[in-house]
Amino acid sequence: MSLNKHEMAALVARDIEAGSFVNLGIGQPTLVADHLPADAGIVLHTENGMLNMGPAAVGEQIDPDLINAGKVPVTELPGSAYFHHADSFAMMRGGHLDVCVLGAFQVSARGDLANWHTGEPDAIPAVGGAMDLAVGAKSVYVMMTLFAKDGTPKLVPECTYPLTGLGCVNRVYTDLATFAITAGGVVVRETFGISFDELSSRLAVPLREAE
Amino acid sequence: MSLNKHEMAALVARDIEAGSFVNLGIGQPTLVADHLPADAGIVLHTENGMLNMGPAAVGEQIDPDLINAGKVPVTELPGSAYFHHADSFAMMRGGHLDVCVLGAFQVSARGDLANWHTGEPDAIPAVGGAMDLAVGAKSVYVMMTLFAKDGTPKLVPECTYPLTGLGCVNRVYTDLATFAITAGGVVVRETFGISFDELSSRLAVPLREAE
Amino acid sequence: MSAVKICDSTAEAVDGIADGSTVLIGGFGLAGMPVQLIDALIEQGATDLTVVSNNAGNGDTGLAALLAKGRVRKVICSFPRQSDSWVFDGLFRAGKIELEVVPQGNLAERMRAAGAGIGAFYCPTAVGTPLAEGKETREIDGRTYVLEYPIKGDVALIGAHRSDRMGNLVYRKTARNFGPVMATAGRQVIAQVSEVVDTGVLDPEVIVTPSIYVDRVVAV
Amino acid sequence: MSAVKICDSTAEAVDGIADGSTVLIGGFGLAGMPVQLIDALIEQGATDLTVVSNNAGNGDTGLAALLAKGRVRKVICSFPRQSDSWVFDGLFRAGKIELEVVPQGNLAERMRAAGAGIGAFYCPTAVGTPLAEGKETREIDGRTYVLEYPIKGDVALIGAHRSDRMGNLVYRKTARNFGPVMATAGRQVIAQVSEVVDTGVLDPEVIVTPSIYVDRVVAV
Repeated sequence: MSLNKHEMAALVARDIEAGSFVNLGIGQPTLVADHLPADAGIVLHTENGMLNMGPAAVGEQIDPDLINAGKVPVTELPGSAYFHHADSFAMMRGGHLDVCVLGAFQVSARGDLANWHTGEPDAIPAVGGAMDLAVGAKSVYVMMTLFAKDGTPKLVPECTYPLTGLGCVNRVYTDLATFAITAGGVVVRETFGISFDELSSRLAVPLREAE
Repeated sequence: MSLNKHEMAALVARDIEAGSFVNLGIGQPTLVADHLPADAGIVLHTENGMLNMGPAAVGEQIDPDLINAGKVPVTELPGSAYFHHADSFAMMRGGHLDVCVLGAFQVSARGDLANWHTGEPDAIPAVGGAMDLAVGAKSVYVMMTLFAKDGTPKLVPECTYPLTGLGCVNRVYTDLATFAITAGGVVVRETFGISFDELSSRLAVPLREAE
Repeated sequence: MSAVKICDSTAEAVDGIADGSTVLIGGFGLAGMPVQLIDALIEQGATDLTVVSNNAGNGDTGLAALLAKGRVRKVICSFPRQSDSWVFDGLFRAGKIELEVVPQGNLAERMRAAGAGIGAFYCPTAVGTPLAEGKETREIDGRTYVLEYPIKGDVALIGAHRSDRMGNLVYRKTARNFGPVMATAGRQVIAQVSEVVDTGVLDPEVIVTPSIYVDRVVAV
Repeated sequence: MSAVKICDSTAEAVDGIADGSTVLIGGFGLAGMPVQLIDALIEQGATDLTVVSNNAGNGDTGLAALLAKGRVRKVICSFPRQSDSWVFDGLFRAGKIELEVVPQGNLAERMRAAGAGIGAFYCPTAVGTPLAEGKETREIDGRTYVLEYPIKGDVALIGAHRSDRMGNLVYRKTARNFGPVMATAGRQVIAQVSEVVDTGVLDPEVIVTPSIYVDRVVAV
């Protein structure tokens, strides 16, 4: 059985070590927070200037001055800290975050990431913090469906969409399989409702089985 | 009559506009603080990380965590603020200070400053914040005796000591005269116990009289 | 000369902003957005502006209203396209506004450089992407960097929480965002705050934007 | 993995510092100087160190004692020569220690660059002086700048005021100085504090060094 987005989020969460500092990108990656064990001391960063962000705010908790990068009202946890944008992105660019989790349009076999622009000629470009996140974290995990709605693979030999970052992706979590992007190529870590051979036949990227 | 260091400090203070943000270098420039009018809203910066520094601490005021750039215990005034070294020197380098007052070994006719190193071959070089101050403030005022103990002038056509900064000095306050370093040359603003002609004869720098 | 002016009105706070100015506008979403100062700028009438802000306006108010009046020649931002950025979208598609898209961290760091007297810096962000096209690159210690230049403002409009009478500022939670950086990068810095308190009330340890950076303050 | 370790002793705090390390040492004068950590480092025995600090030791204790033991190969600092820097002076004149003198602001900014992932930056400080000799320069907008590179530490030893159990740090007055910058530039950051408080006690608005930068804390 292929995974739904919550199951994918749970897989990502499973691979985040206790005590990690983590940035969860806008959209599906925010679901990862629901699966992080409360006692693991994992600290969430939001690039608009906060560490140890808590869950989404509800009801009277909502404070317009306390939002995440997706502009959703959130809460603070004990031990949180605020800082300005230059400090926040210095923290990212300086390699201090252990993991960031991002969505993607495409990931290449070398770990190139395309997640900010579909390349359509009339699209208005908008990048936000995507490139900063891609280049900064020690590990970049991508969470996406393996195939686009039109059936084309999103794990590709070369990205055709405009790039967000070069060779930055370490792991890819999809509905059908999880992958590690390694110096030796793309390794299939596990599959869901699909065989390794079928997966190989549907992707143009050479795959290796995990040992 | 030539001026003593307190009188020189008073002259510098007279030329600092109300509301200015000012850094007073280590040594004689610190005397300027004694002559700043209390109601002028002049804010002192110390490059080790503080704005609105107060007078030297005495007795029970002394706190080892509250010192100035000369490592002398000081006090805080209402409205003071603390920041770290990178922020403090960014403030200087970014041109936010209105005035800094520095001592000097030599100042050239073009406003080059030499105040960190006598150039003796066995001297151990030590620069501290001198070069940062020279390059950062909107106006750099130098306070020094006009002649060294051996009688040689310290306002010179070209500095022979190692430079601190290029073309950075705007005004020079000495025991015998005050000078403005302008694009059109060195202007004598006022003299003390010496005539313009005698001053001209004792300096190798072409001088102009103030209009 | 540098002392802060505590203004009685937002009109007084934005008085004198010149046509053709580069205006840094703080805020991320509505947090820290100097909405009343933008409204006053619309009233004030300055035009041919370059606006530097994270987004390019939402709905029909604030920055979007400034754009709608045709006052903005160019927007420098990280994320213009949002679900409610129809004003910007329309102007852009009609060719009536210039756009420079800058990664969010580069936007902050380039303003930080302007405020810190840094001439330019080598940044790893955007290497190999369309946003680095035409920019100088350099390999340092085996990694490729793009040369990025400062973004200075003629004016910065920021939203803070409290100011004292000297202009020392503190912010609230994630509303801090771009305010402290823009305060260093603007030649003239104008802050709207919830409250002006007496000097000495704010703890010197917690001041985020020291008074040296602030020119005008208005309580809204 | 990144969670802070609250240590029971300074010996535990400095355990494992390797020979040949570059050690960033905070403080300006005695303010913010991690004296007990330096003492522990002397006991610990690491040698062939490069020390980055504002000064090069005073009197016969702390950094001066580390130098006197012959553990330091090179000092990178802004102001080695002081009235009581006889230990350094003697080693330097005897050719037993290397010295790189860096303007104080460049020292801070180069560490800030290391912590912020900046590859190099163009800095106006020291242009035309002996400290810029041999360095690359560039004219930008009519002003000359020197290209400066980051200073990274293998270890940073800093003194702060209080830590919570996550490693969030606050400082006291001008003892803040180099601590927050070094905390970003050190691969392993070790802080001595006056007090460790429960997480949640420190106001999130006033934390100067967030926990992400801190690896070990010891109360002294």
